[in-house]
Amino acid sequence: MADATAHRRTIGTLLTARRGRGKLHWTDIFTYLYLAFGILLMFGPVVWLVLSSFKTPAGLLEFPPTLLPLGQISAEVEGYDKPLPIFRATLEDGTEMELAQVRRIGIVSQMVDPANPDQTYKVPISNRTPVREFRIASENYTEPLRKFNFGGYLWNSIIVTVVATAITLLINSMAAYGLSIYEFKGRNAIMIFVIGTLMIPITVILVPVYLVVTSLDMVNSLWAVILPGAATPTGVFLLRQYMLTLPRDLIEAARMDRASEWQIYWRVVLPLALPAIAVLAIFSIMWRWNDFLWPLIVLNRSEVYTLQLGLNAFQGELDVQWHYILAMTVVTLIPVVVVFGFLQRFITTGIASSGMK
Amino acid sequence: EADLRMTWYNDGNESEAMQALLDKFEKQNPDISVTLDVVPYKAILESLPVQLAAGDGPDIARVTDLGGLSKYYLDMTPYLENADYWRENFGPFLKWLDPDGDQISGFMTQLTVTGPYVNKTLFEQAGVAMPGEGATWDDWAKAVNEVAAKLDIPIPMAWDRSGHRVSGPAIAMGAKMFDDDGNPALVDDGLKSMATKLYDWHQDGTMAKELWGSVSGSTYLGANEDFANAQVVMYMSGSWQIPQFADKIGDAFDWWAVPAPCGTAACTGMPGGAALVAMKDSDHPEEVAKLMDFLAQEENLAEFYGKNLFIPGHLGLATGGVDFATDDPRAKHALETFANAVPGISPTAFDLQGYANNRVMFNALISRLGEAIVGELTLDQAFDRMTQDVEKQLAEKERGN
Amino acid sequence: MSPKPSKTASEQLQAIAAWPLQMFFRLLDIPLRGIQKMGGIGSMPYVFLLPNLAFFGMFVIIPLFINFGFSLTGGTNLFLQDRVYVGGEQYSFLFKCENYMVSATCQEDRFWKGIFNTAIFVLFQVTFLVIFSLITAIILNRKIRARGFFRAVFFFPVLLSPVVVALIWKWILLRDGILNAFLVSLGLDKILFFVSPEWAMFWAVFVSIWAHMGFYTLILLAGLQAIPPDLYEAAEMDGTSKERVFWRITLPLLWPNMLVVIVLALIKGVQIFDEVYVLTGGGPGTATQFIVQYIYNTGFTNQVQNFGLASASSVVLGVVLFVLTMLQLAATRRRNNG
Amino acid sequence: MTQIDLKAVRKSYGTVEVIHGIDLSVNSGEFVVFVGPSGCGKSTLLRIIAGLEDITSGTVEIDRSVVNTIPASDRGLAMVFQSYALYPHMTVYKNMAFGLENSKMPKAEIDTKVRKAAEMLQITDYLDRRPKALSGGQRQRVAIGRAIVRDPKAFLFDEPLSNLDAELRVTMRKELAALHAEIGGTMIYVTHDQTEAMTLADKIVVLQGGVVEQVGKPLDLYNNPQNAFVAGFIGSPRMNLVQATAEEDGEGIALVAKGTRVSLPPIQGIKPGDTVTYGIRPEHILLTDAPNSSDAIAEVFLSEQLGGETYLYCKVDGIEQLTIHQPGQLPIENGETLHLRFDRAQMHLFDANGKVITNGVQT
Amino acid sequence: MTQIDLKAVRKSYGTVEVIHGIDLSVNSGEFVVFVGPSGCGKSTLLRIIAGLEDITSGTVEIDRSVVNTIPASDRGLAMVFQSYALYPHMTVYKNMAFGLENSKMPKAEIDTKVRKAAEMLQITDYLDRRPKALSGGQRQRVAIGRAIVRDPKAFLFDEPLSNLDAELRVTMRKELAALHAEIGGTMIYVTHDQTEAMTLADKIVVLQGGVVEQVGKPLDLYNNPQNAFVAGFIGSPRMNLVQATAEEDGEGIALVAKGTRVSLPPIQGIKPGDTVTYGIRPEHILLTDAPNSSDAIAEVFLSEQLGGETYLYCKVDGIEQLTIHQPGQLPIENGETLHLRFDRAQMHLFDANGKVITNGVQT
Ligand SMILES: Nc1ncnc2c1ncn2[C@@H]1O[C@H](COP(=O)(O)OP(=O)(O)OP(=O)(O)O)[C@@H](O)[C@H]1O
Ligand SMILES: Nc1ncnc2c1ncn2[C@@H]1O[C@H](COP(=O)(O)OP(=O)(O)OP(=O)(O)O)[C@@H](O)[C@H]1O
Ligand SMILES: [Mg+2]
Ligand SMILES: [Mg+2]
Repeated sequence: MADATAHRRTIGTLLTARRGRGKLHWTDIFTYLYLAFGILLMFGPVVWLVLSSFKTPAGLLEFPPTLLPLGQISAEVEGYDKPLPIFRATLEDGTEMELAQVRRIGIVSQMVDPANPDQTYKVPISNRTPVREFRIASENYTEPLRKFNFGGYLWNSIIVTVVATAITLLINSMAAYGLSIYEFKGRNAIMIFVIGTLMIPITVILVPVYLVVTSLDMVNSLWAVILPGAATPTGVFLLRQYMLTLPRDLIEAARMDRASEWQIYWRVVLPLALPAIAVLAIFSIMWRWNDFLWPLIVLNRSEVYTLQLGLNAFQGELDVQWHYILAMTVVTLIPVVVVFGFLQRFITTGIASSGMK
Repeated sequence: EADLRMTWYNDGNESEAMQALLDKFEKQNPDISVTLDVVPYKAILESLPVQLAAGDGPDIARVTDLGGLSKYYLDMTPYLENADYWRENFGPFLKWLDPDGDQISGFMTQLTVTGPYVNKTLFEQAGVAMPGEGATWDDWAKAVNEVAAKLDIPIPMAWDRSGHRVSGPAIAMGAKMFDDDGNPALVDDGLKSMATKLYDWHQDGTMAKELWGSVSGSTYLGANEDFANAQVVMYMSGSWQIPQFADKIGDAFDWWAVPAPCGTAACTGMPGGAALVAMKDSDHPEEVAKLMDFLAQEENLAEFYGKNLFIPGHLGLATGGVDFATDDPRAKHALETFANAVPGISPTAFDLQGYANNRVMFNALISRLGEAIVGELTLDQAFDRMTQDVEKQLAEKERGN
Repeated sequence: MSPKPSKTASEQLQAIAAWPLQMFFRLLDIPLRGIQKMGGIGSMPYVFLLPNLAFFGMFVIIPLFINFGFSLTGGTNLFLQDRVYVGGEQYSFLFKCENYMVSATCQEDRFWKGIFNTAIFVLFQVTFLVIFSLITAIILNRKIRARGFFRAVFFFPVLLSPVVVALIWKWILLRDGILNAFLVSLGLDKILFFVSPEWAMFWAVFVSIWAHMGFYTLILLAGLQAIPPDLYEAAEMDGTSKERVFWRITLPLLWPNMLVVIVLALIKGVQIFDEVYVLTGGGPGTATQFIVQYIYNTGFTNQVQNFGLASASSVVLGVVLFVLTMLQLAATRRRNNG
Repeated sequence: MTQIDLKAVRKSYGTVEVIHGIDLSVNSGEFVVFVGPSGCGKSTLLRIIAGLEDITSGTVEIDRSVVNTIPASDRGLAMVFQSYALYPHMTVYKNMAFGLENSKMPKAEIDTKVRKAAEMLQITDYLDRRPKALSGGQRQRVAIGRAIVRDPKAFLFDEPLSNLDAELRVTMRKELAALHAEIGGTMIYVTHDQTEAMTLADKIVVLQGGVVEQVGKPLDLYNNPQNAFVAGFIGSPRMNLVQATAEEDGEGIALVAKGTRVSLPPIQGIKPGDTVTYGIRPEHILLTDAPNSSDAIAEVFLSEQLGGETYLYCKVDGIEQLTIHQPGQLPIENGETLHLRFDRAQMHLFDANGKVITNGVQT
Repeated sequence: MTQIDLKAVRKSYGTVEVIHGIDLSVNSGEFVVFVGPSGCGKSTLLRIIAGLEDITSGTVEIDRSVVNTIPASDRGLAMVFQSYALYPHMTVYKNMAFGLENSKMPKAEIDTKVRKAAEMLQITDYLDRRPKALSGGQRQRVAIGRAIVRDPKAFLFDEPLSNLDAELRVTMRKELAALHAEIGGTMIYVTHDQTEAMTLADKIVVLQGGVVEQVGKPLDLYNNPQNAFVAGFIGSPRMNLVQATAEEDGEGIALVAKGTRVSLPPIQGIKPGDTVTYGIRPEHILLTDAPNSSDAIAEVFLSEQLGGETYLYCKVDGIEQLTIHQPGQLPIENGETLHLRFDRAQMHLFDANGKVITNGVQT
C-alpha cells in the first residue's frame, strides 16, 4: 500500500514537473532516462540506417549483424593473379592460422599460407571464419549514382523543390493574408472549404488529377510536379492561424503610413509571419523532395526525372537490392537534414508560437 | 529527324547493354535519336497503363504485362523490311503480345523460365542425395526437409510469392487454367492440389510463412536474400536470378539450378519474360519500326542476351546458343538448365503466359492463397474468392469495351 | 539584435539575396495598387485569394468532381466521356454484405477489412500517440539541459518521408535485423514480426507514432508553455498535491490542444497509407491493409485498374472524413465559445 | 495647419449605433483631447477621422473638403497607437522611414527628415535598434517620430501613454506638451487620464455613450460643467454629487438630503419641492470648528494620509459617501466626527435632468 | 494571527545575489507594505516568505518555528498574485473551493465558507461564472476570496492592484483597507504605488538593491526619512533634492548651489565646505511676493492646472528642475518668474553619503 502511494506521488510529480528547485529528485533521473531512451529510439534507427548503408551486400545479410561496416581482408599471394580472401582457419590438429583461400571445392576449402605460399591446406568450410576489417562499401553509393544522370536529376529535384516551395509560400501566404486580415463575404465558406480539403488524401484522387494535368498538356514537364500541390490547405491553415495573432494595429499603422495593401502584405505581414513561413517552407521542401508517387505518374522522360525517380529506378521487378536502397535512402536524407539543421530553431520555436491551436 | 523515347526498367544492369545498342543505332541513323528513360518497375506496372490510356506514353517500352497492354501496341508489319524474320524467330512470343491477332509489335528482351535452385553445398554437408531428373515435388520436399533438419537451416523450401511462379507447379499438378472454350477457369482440381500442397507445406514448416504470409494482395516477394545467405535449401524462382546469384553468392556455395520437379501431369515451369514493344501512339512509327528491327537483329540480340545472361527469346539464338559473358560454372550450369527446360514447357503454360488477362488470374491466385495460408480464409473459401475475383475483374474490363 | 550599425557579412549576403525578391514584390505593387485604387480595399481580399483558389480549383476541386464522376461509371477507360454510366452500382457493390460486422461475408471483403483495420489502427494509434506526445511534451517542458537539442531529436522524424521511415524500420525488424539480433543476444528466439498479425499491427502503430509524435508533441508543448506558471504557484499556495495539479490544472488547461491533437491524429490516422504499405505491405494476409491502400490497389496496382470502384470507395472515405471535419469544427467552436 | 470638421457623424456596427450624430470642429493647430468613460466611442471617433473606419452618415471634412470616401492612406493624417504599433522587424530608422518610402520620396530627403525628427526626440542613438530593444518611453518617442517625419496634416493619438508606468507617464506627458509647443500641429488626443486631459488640452471634448456632453477649455470644464456627468467626470477625486430636495428656508432655499441640510440664498430656477443635485468637490469642503455654521456632520470611516495631502472618506446622513481632500497631514483618525462646511462659491447645482442650474452660488 | 520573522535572509540566483541579508519582523495582525524601485527584490522576498523560492542562507520563521524546508503548500499562507492567477477553467466557486478541497474538507463546510467569503466580497452573484467573464475588480475580489476562505496564517499580496485602471484602483484600495479592518490578519503587501503604501500600511519597508533602507510607519517615513533615497522615494510628486555646498553665512550657514543660496541657522554636523544635499517637497515650497525674503528665483517652464491643484515645473539657477505643488488654481503661465521660499521646518538635510543630518530645520 505504502508502495502504491509513493508510486502515485512520484508519477504525479513527474507529470506536473515544473522547474525544479535545486535538489535532484528521481523524477529528474527518470526524465533523463526517458530522454536517453528517446535519443536511442529516435536517432538510433537512422544511425543504424547510415551504418548499414556502408555495408557490402554480404555484410548486410549477415546475422547477427555487425555494428560497423566490415569487409573481408584479402591479400596478394605470390603465384596467384588475384588477391585472395583471408580466413582464420582451425586446422585438424587444432592450431589456428590465418590463411588465404585459393578456391572452395564442395564443402572443403583449399587454402595457402600467405607467408608461405607453397604450403597448402585443406580445411572444411565450417572450420574457417573470414578475417575482416572496418571498410566502407562506398560502391553502394557510387554504383547507383554512376548509373544515371545524377547531376541532372538533382538539378530537377532542386528546381522542383525550390520553385514549388516558392510558389507555395507565395500563394499560400497571400491567401492566408486575405483570410486573416480582411472581413469579407464568403470568408467563412472559404475557410471551411480549406479545412475540408485538409482531409483528402492525395492518393485517392491521383487519377483525376492526372487527367487534369493531361488536359493542361503538362505531362512530362516539371510544372506537372510543381503546380498541383502548390495550394496546400495545410499551408493556408498554418499561416492563417499565425497571422491571426498579429496585432491589427500594425496593419492600420501601415495604412496610416500610406502603404498599399500589397505593401502591407509583403513589407509588414510577411516578415512578421516568418516563423510560420519557415515551418511551411520546411514542410514544403520535405514534401517536394520526397515526393515519389506523383512524379512517377506524370514524369516518364529521363530529362525531367527527379532524384527520387532516379534513385528508385534500380528497383527492378524481381530484386530487392538492400545495399542500394539503404544508400539511396541516405542520399535523399541528406538535404532534409541540411535544411533541418538550418531551420531547426525555427521549427522548435516556430510551430510552438505559430498558433497551431 | 525523329526523337524516339524508350521507357525501360532494370532488373540488373541491362539498360547499359541497351544503351550500347542504341548508340550503335544512332550512329547508323544520324537522323534518329533515341532516349532511354529508365524508370522504376513500379512505373511500368502502374503508371504506364495510365499514361498510355491518356495518350502520353512513350514510343517504345519494355513491359511485362505482355497481353494486357496490347491494345496500345503498334503493328509494325507494314514498316518492316523482313516481317518473316520476325515471325520465324519470335513466332510464339508474338502471340503473347497480340493474343487475338497476328500483329508484330515487339520482341522479348528476355525469356524467363521458372524453376528451382538448390544449395548443393548444403546437400553435400548434410550428406543427403539430391533428387534427380524426374523427381516430384514431394520427393524434393522430403529431401530438403532432411537437409534442413540436419544442418538446422531455417527454411527448407521457399517459393517466390508470385502468381506466375506457382502457376508452373500448378500446371504440373494438372491445372488446366482455361475451360474448353478458352475462357479462364482458374480453380480446378490440379490447382487445388498444388494450393493444398503449398498450404500444407506452410503448416508443417517446409516453407516459411515469412514470404507468403507477410504481405498482402499481389505483392511480390522473393527469397533471394535468404537463399544467398544459405538460409534456404531449395528456392523456387526463375532464370532471371542467375546474374544476381553470380554476383552476390559467387563461390560462397554451390547454387544449382535443377530441372522443374514433376507433378501428376507434367514437369514444367512457366515461361515468361519482358518484351520491348512499339506503341501505336508514336508520331514516328516508321522510325520506331526501324529501331525495333535493328535491335531485333540476331547479332544485336545475341550481344544483349549474352551480356545480361538472359535466356534468349529468339528462336534462332535459342538453338544456336548464346555466348554468355560469365565464367562462373554455377551460372553456366544454371543457364543451361533453364535453356534446356524450354522445350519441355507445357503448352498450357504457354497459353497462360499468352493470355492477355493472366495477371488478373495470377493476382487472384496469389492474394487469396496468401490469405488462406495466414489463416484468414479456409482453402475452400479462398478458391471461391479466386473465382469471384477473376470474374469481377474481367467483367469490369469488359464494360465499355 | 546587435547594436553595431555596421552590417555583418552574412547580413550583406542576405541583403543581396533579398534584392530580386524585393524587386519582384515591388514590381507587383504597381498593378496591384491600381486594382486597389479602382476596386477599393474591399476588393483586395479576393485578389489575394485568387491565385490560391485558382490552383485549388484546378487541382483539387475539379479532380474531386471527376472522382465523383468515376464513381458512377464502370469499365477501365480513363476518360470520363468514354466510361459507361452505371449509376450507384459501384456503391451497392461495396455495400453488398450479409453481415456488415464480418468482412468475409461481404462481396468486396477487402474494402470492409480495410475499414475495420483502419478503425483498429486509429483507435490504438491515436490513443498511444496522444499519451506519448503528452509525456514527451511534459518532459520537454521541464527545465532540462539541452532542451533545444531534445526537441529537435523528438521532432526530426517528422521530416522523414513515409517511405524512408518505413524502410528504416523494416530494415530493423527483418528476420535478420538488428532487433532480432538483440533478442537473440538476450537468449530469446527470433520473432518474425511481419508474419504475426498482432506484431504487424503493433509495428504499424508503433512506426506511425514514431514518425508523427514530434509534431503533436510540439503542439502540446506550445499549449504547456501557454499555461501561466503562476497558476502552478497559486495551486502550490492552495496546498495542492502534484498529482492533483496535473489532473485539475495541467490537463484541463491543455485540453484545447489535446483536442486539436486528437482530431488531427484521427484524420491523419484514417489516411494512413505509405509508411505501412512499405513496412508491412498490408500483410500478413490482409491484417494491416488499410482503406487507402485498398483504394490504391483497386484503382492502380491491379491489372484491371478499376477506377469506378476505387472512386466509389474514396467517396465513402470522404464522407467519413467529412464527418470528422465537422466534429473538429464543432469542437473548436465549442472551445472558442466556452 | 489643418482644420477638421465632423458634421452629424453617425456610426453603426451592424445594427448597433455607437456614434449618435456628432458635430465637432478642431481648429488648426489646436490640441484637442477626447475624454469619456470606457466604451463611449472615443477610439471610434478617432478612427473615423483617421479613415480607418467608415461612417454610416454625416461628413468628415479636412480643411473644408469632404473626405468620407478617401481611404486612410490618402488622408495625410498620422496616428500614434496606444500599442505604438511599431513594426517589430524594422529598425527605428526603418520604422520612421517606412511612411516616407511609401510616398516615393528620394532616399536623401528621407534620411534628412528622419534624422531631424530623431534629433528632436533624442532617439538618434537608437536608430539602428529594433523596437524590442527599446524601453517603453523610447518606443513611444519612436511612435511619435514616425508620425512627425511625415509632416502630417494632423496627429491623432489614441491613449499613447496608457501603457507606461506612472513615473514615465509624467515625463512623457511633459514631453508631449513641449512637442506641441514646438511643432504646433493640429492634434487630437484620446485619453482616460484626468491629468493628461487637463494639462495637455487646449480644448477637451467630453463624450458619453456616443454623444458629446461638453466641449471647452480644461478649467472651463472644471469650473463650469454643464451637466452632472461632466461635473462628475472631470476632476480627481470625483466631485461629490448629492441628490437633495429643495425646501423653503427663510428667504432662500435649503437642499435637504435626509438629515443633511444646506441653506442657500434664493436661486433662479429652483423652487421648493424640486429635486436638485448639488455637487461639491472634495477640495472645496472646509472643516470647521463651529458646529452651528456647519452644513453637515460627517463620520470619517477612512482617512488616507498621503503625507503631502489627506483624503477623508466620510459617511453623512443622507449621503452615502463624501470625499474630502485637504492639503497637508491632518491628524484625523478613522471614526472621528467632523463638522463640514461647503464652500458656497464652489457649489454646483443641477436639475433633475442633470443640467446645470448654476456653477457657484453667490452669497 | 501570525508572526513572521526573517533573519539574515540571503538569496542568490546562480552567482548573483539579489537579497543581501535581510532581517525583518512582521507582527501578528500587522499590515506591512514592501516598496522599492523595480528589481529591488520585493517580489523575491515575498516569494521567499511564501515558500515559492528557496533561500541561500538565513532563516524564515513563522510563529517562531523555522520553515526553511517546508514547501509552500504546507506553510499555510495565502498569496494574491499580481495576475490573480485564477484558474481559468473553474468557476468562481470552484476557484475558491479548490484549496479547501485539497485539504479534504467536507463539502458542506466548504460551501458555507465559500458563500460567506463571497458575501463579504460581494461576489455571490458571480459564483457560477468563469474568471474570463469578470471585470478586473471582480477578479481581484475572487483572488482575495480564494485567499480568505482558507483562513491562512497570513496573506501575501504581490502588486494586486497594478493591473487595474486608476478609478478601480482607488475603490479596491479602500476595500482592501476595509478588509484588513474586518478580518485583521497578518498581511504583507508589495506595491509600486505611493498612495497604496501610504494609505494601507501599518508599517512600510523600503527596499533598495536587496537591502532594507528603512522600516517605519507611513508618516514617519514621509516626515523623517533616514536617507536621501527614502526621502526621494516616499512622497509623490518626488521631493526636490538639491546638491549644494555649505558656506559660512553670518552666524549660520548657507547652502549654495550656483546662484541659489539658502541661509540656515547653524546646524550640528554641517561645517562650511561640506557637500550637503537638501530636500524640499513640492508642497513645502511657498510662493512669496517679497523678493528679498525669497530663497530662489524660478522660471516656470510648465504649469499644469489640474483644477483642484497646480503643478509648477521651474528652472532655478543651480537646480535643474524644481517641482512646486500648490492647491487650487494658480493663474500662473509658462515663462513667468516666481520668488520661492523653502519652508525651513520642512527641509531635509543629507550628508554626502545621503544619510540624514536633520529632518526639519529649527529656526
Ligand atoms: N468592431 C466593433 N463591432 C461592434 N462594436 C464595436 C466595435 N468596435 C467598437 N465597438 C463598440 O463601440 C463602442 C465604442 O467603442 P470605442 O472603442 O470607441 O470606445 P472607447 O471610448 O475608445 O473605449 P476605451 O476607453 O475602452 O478605449 C463600444 O461600445 C464598443 O463595444
Ligand atoms: N529567476 C531569476 N533568475 C535570476 N535573477 C532573477 C530571477 N528572478 C528575479 N531575479 C532578479 O532578482 C532581482 C529582484 O527581482 P524581484 O522580482 O524580486 O524584483 P521586484 O522588486 O519585485 O521588481 P518589480 O517591482 O519590477 O516587480 C532583480 O534584479 C531580478 O533581475
Ligand atoms: Mg479606445
Ligand atoms: Mg515584483
